[in-house]
Amino acid sequence: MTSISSASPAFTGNDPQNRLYGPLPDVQGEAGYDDDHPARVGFFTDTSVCIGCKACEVACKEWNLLPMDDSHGTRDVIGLSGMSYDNTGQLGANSWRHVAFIEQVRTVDLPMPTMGPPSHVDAPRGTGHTGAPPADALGLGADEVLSAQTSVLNAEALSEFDPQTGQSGADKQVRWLMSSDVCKHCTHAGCLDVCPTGALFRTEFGTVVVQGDICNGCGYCVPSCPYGVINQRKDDGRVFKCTLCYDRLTDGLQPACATACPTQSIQFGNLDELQARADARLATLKAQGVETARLYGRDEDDGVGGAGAFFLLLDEPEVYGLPPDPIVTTRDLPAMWRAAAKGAAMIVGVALTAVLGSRRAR
Amino acid sequence: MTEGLTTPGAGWRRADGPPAQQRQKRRRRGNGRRGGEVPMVDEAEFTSYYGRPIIKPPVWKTPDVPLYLFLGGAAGSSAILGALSDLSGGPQLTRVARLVAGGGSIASVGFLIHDLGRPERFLHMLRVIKPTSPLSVGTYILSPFSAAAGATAAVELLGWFPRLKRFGGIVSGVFGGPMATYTAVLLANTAVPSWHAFHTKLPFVFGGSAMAAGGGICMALTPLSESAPARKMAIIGAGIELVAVHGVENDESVVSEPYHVGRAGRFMRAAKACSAAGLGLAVLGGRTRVGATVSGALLAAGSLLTRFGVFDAGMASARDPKYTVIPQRERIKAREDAGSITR
Amino acid sequence: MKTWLDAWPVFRQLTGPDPLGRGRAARSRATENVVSRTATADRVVQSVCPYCAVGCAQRIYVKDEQIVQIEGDPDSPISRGRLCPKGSASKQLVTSPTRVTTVKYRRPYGTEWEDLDLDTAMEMIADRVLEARRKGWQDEHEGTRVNRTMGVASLGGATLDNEENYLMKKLYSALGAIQIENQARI
Amino acid sequence: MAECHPVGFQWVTEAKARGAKVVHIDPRFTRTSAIADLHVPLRIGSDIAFLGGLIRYVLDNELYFDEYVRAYTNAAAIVGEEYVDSEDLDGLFSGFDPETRTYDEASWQYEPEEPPHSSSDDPPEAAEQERSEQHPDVRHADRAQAAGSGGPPIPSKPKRDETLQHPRSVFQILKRHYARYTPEMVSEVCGIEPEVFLQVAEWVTENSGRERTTAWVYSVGWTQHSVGAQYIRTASILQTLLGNIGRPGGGIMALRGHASIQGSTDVPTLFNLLPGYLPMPHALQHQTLDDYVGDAAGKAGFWGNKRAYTVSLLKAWFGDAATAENDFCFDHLPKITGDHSSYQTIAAMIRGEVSGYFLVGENPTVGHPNSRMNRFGLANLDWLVVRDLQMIESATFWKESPEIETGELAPESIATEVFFVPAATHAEKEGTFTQTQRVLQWRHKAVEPPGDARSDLWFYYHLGRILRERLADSTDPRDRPLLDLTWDYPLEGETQDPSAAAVLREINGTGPDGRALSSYVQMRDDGSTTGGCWIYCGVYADEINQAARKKPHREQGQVPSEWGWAWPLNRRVLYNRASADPGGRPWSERKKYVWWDEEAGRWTGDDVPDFEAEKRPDYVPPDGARAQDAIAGTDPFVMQGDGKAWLFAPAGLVDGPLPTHYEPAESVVENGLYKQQANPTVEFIEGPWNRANPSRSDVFPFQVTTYRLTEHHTAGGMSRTLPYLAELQPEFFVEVSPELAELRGLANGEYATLVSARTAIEAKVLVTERVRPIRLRDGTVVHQIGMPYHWSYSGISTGDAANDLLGIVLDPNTHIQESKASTCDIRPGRRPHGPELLDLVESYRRRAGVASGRVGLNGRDPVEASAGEGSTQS
Repeated sequence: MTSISSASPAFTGNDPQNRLYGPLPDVQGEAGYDDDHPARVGFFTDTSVCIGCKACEVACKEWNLLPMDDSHGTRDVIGLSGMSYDNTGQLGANSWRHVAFIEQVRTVDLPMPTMGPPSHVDAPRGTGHTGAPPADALGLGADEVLSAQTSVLNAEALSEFDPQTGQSGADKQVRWLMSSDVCKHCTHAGCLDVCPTGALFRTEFGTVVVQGDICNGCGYCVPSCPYGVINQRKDDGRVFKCTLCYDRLTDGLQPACATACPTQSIQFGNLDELQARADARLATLKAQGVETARLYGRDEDDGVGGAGAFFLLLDEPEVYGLPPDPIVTTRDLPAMWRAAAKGAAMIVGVALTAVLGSRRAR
Repeated sequence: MTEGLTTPGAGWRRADGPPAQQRQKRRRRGNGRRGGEVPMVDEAEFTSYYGRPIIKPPVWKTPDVPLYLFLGGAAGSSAILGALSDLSGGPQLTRVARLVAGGGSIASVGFLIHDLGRPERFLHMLRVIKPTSPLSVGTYILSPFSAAAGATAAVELLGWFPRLKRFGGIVSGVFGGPMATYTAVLLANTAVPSWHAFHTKLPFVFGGSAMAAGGGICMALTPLSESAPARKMAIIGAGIELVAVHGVENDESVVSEPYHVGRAGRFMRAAKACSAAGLGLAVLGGRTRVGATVSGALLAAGSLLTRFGVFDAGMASARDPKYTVIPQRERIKAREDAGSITR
Repeated sequence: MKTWLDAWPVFRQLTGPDPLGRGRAARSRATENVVSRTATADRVVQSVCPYCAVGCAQRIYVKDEQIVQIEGDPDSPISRGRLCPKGSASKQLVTSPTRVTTVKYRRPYGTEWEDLDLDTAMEMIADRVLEARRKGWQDEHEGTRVNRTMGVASLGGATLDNEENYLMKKLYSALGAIQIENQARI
Repeated sequence: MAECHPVGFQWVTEAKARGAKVVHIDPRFTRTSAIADLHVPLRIGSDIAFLGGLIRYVLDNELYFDEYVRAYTNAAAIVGEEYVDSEDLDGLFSGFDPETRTYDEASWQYEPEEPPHSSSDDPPEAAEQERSEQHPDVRHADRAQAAGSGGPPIPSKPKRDETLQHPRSVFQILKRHYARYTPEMVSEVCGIEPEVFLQVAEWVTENSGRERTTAWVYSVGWTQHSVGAQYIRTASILQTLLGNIGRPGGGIMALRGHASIQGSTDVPTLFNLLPGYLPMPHALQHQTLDDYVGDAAGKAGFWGNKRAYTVSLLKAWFGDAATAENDFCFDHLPKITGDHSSYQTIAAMIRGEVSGYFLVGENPTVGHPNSRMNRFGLANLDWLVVRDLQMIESATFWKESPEIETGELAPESIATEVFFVPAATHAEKEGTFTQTQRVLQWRHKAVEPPGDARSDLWFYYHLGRILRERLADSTDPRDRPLLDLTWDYPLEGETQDPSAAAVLREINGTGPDGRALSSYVQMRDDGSTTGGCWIYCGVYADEINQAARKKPHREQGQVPSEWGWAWPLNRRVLYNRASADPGGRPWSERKKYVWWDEEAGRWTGDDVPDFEAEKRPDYVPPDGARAQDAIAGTDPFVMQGDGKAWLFAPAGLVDGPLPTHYEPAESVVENGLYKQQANPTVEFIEGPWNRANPSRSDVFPFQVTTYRLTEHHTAGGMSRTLPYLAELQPEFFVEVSPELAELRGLANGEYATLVSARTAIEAKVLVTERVRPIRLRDGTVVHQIGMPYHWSYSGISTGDAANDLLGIVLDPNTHIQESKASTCDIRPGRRPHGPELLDLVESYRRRAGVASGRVGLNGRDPVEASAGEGSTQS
């Protein structure tokens, strides 16, 4: 029975069990659940197979009965955003899933992102073929040949063909990144820590949920989320965010978005299994030459102690609108309390000198 | 996706035109006192998702919250002043300080509740005590403080249970300090770049600002005979506020930029002007009736404008992804240079 | 007294395993009895999505004769429980408040809709079918027997069931109507 | 596929994870391309050039699957001397009649082995059918589709040269026909880099043959062209040469857009078909039952039993009234006399020839091209019945539509009486959909429909009941068919809903003992059996609703045959006999699917064999054998007259035995191969409301294509009215390349006006690199515009209807309109409303030399154009 007298780390700053920051394996245990609590669950979103169909957005809104994005559903409020196929814009009180669309262009003449096994670059077959030009004609070093895919669209053959060549000197390569963003259900959740009413709490599944009957709309959690997930609903006052379908979990069902996702870009499961699967998937992609693939939120040593919902991205996080190095604000809280204490002492000190000083003068 | 030959990030760039939000170099006009251009940090190129904010700007309403910060600060410092002057015998100053503290605290509670999304549930604040939440800790500062300060002020006015006044004054004095500086932790303990980055300096900004406000108001309202302590506190407070604000504004990181540009910049410049003027006037003419009132008012105004300025700067830094991405990129680079952990 | 105190999370923080009030201590009574509407449904009906031809199986949860949830049916070898955005919006399609549920009638040269009850509408439509059939009837066309009517035409069927298409073709053919078409041609 | 069939696309990502190569061929870079290994951005309307190039590559480099081609295709057949290829007639095949713009198939026939029609029961009848087949009215009546899965009748078996060297053998004709489709020509016509074409060719050939198969998947991207049927023919030739048909992981998959569009062609609400692809009787050909079945009598293949299927259908419809004496009431069936497809019907409406119209779950004023013409049609009806869930635009055309604004229509001048009868949704009625894989799936009823909403089963049953009551004591022979109809189904619930199961059972058919049949081979032509749709016979086998089977896939093998029921006879891959070599052994262990089991003496495998179970692989049909007996043990294509896959189609297609590249009817590019610019047999509909954009006109200089988005459903009636879908794609937009945006001064997110000879529409612009311009060798740059067509003026998400812009020009085989390739002009800013819109479009017509498009009241009689009549479009 740990008592408050243990002068919680928030003030003292000594935090041996990483209760404020750093890896915390048993996040439910720290939140007071008995040892037989279920395993921590979460999402692994593999954006390399996301087809941007937004089934997750609709399934989530349909299950949680969310209002239209501007919550008053008037027609003239919705409009084309001009941001490729993303007309949702961002996560918020009425959009707990948001699919981002990033159209990218590159003038370097390398082939499309291949996901299949590296096509073995063997010597071109038989003369009969007007087959693909031999690899060395493209100025690839011998050792690079094996890892590099045969350059399908080489610059010379294209220059006189494609009008874009006139402008850019080499054919244009298009890549269309899609990713379904969601609440990260952090190990150290900034929103949960700062909530003064206890509306935000850690569930027995290790997820972070807002209790709608408690939240008084103080709004403190909104700026405290390093990913900008949670938000206040305009005409309701309370804050809302993804609950990882807490009610469905109690019925043993997968969350609505993971159920609907056609290509299983969104995978739900025990967090440790998901992490293993993600590592394997990353290794496969790297082997296939997808250099820019990386995991985001999987690492326990990151700023939020690892996320309950982590991602496999194909470019820098900020390209998707994600912070590159998010750190939960609670990490610096002890330093803040100390500074505040010093400030308070300063005021008392100044007041003391002011009062004593003028008494002697009189 | 692409292998071998490409640079990290593989040279992909946003399809519609050049990298989004290539900030041009912005020349920052030096503020009043120091001429010449203050060099901006050189513009690091950064990408974002169509320029949209990465974190959510706070949903706190203006003017509610800045007023809450100002009144809380003024009430806190006045309460301390009142308690000490009561002990050291300055009846009129004590009375004024207590009234300011009482009025300030009640008003700040009012603004806090008005800013809530569901005001009728303000008692839910007392459901839990969460050391990790400055607002929860703040509630357990604000409640006793405003009760004590309010009671003392009421007693002061109605004249009942005179002995209680001292006890109430001391209680509110004890909570006065934390009352003034906990609000700094409230702002700093968020992901808002321009607040969080200065989490060690904001308490002193708010502390100084509280003293300037409390001292200034008490100085203005107390007869000259007893206003000396208030004047001293106001002067020292304003001095600390100016120094601390300067420390915040001139940090070499990009997150101090919001304190100079836009509405926040105007607030901060006005605040510094008022505080400096107030400070000068308090030092020179603080002993004259007119000088005391005018300098008191100026100092209070300076403090209020500082609160608005800090508030707006934070909001601006939340709305522009640049202030989130660039510092974090620099942090990663620093970590990589130090070779500690690689991405 | 003990239960009353226990209801106060601060007391639970001080005495329980959750001093920081982050999880177990902060739970409200409503959170304790959260339940999924799939568990409280009266029955689950297996259906198929009405949108495209992939044929994703759907589970429809019904409570008090109201549809409370439509989601993917994991048993299906075609869709394995998954749905697209349209399929996931099936519940909104079925329970849409803008759905027309009464017969609307527009008189010739009329400028507004008027209401009509279903049986009257059926009788009026039957009259018009017979009249149109007679107007467009052709025993012969350029000397060859056709026994058909060009007065009645029909469009639609790709979103309907096979049984409905069957009755339509059967009835139209018996009426002699041959200008029968559906989206298979667009 | 990821755009419009996302959940089906899971199997593509599954295959990709196992190392499959995914190639996406589409003028635009779509969500499918984002996942594909290679995106081939070919020019709009140049698919046959690309596929023809692949055929040449396969033939030239001898990469075809040799044994498969020799044994299972008509490569060895020898074509008659009269046949002249389009390569020699500069774009036309032999037998073209310029006046009627139709082909006479006579010159395409094989060189016969034995006298023609010898194998038919009644040679003179078959020959007579053959001759009447050539009559233009019959040509237009869409015979091709009538052959459906049966393949048209051919007079006799061809002479064959197994060495495939004979100059007039199909193999050599194919080689000569595609000789010019070199990688360079393909990249010139399709506007792609030669290396991209070669990469696709390499991957396709590497993944075909004994050990590996390639699958092709298409949707209306292929069908909605003036040469749509030939697009798919080219893919079938390629797949047949590579030996990918009838094998696991091979074939050509059509992705159909509506839940039961496959069902609505099997049990067709179509003018030219009776259930089971039996042709609708034609006035010139089929006055009696014998005429009707004459062409198929005794023919090889399962079509040989056409009489049994027809008689069973007539018994199902007319019950006891149908007796052998009265030709089983064959005369009750109305006869068609030509093309009565929906566009011809709309033109007839505008001429005031159609009195009543039923719209049943379709929104033509948004889904059909040339919506303006559709609205004029509806405005000239006596009455219109609309059955839908929401108040769709086709029901409110008289109150709000662009023409009301321009004054061409006005409520006061529209006489059409409109009944909007609410319909039940999929959850409020039970019944079957037929999915795109030919699988029938039963839906159980979840709740009762609200208010007066009823299922269409209810509506048509009760309409029929009321009509029969009205005419109960009529003696007029015209009413006999309606009164002889079997129309009593068990009624359920207080809303008296007819039992869908009973209707399905009637579709399945019953035997002499009244019990449900379990296979169409049990159907007899003596009237002892009934069968509403012979290809669905077996859906009610053993009196069990096979379509309602829901055995979870976890408890089934690779081929989930116990989930729903696939026609015919639950075969999941058609022609799967071809997955075994002529001797009945699987081509390879890896691609084993259906094979001959010597001990058991029958075919076996993962799927129901698409072959007679006990027919030995070495069975040789005795001469004079008929129907299925005439199919040899080595003939997997059991529905074809000769049991072989047709590389060369001597009959069945009205625009040529071999696909060849033509430009779309409205194209900005000259046909690189022939003088003949577009498909010579393309079908036009003349009228002021359907003016065509002249090809290669600088007034309409940009190529435009239409398509769908994942978030919306076809004409938007089921998606634009739903908040969650409306906010995902809230407004009508067009996709434009940065180069075109720069050329025309278009800004991302701003409005633009698109103009064609039909009308002008406005849309927001999405500037994207995913649509790319194409520079041809002679320097001309082809700009392409992408236009999703879901929007119109009602619902939460609104906009102009893209289909307003398109004209109606039809594929001669199937009368499907060319909405995938049209031309238009685009300019920044919003479009004018009211009469100025007419003036703008008229000015464009004048500049383009197109006749005036002004119309009289309700679009009826054309007003003399103020300017000269202008050259009528060539």
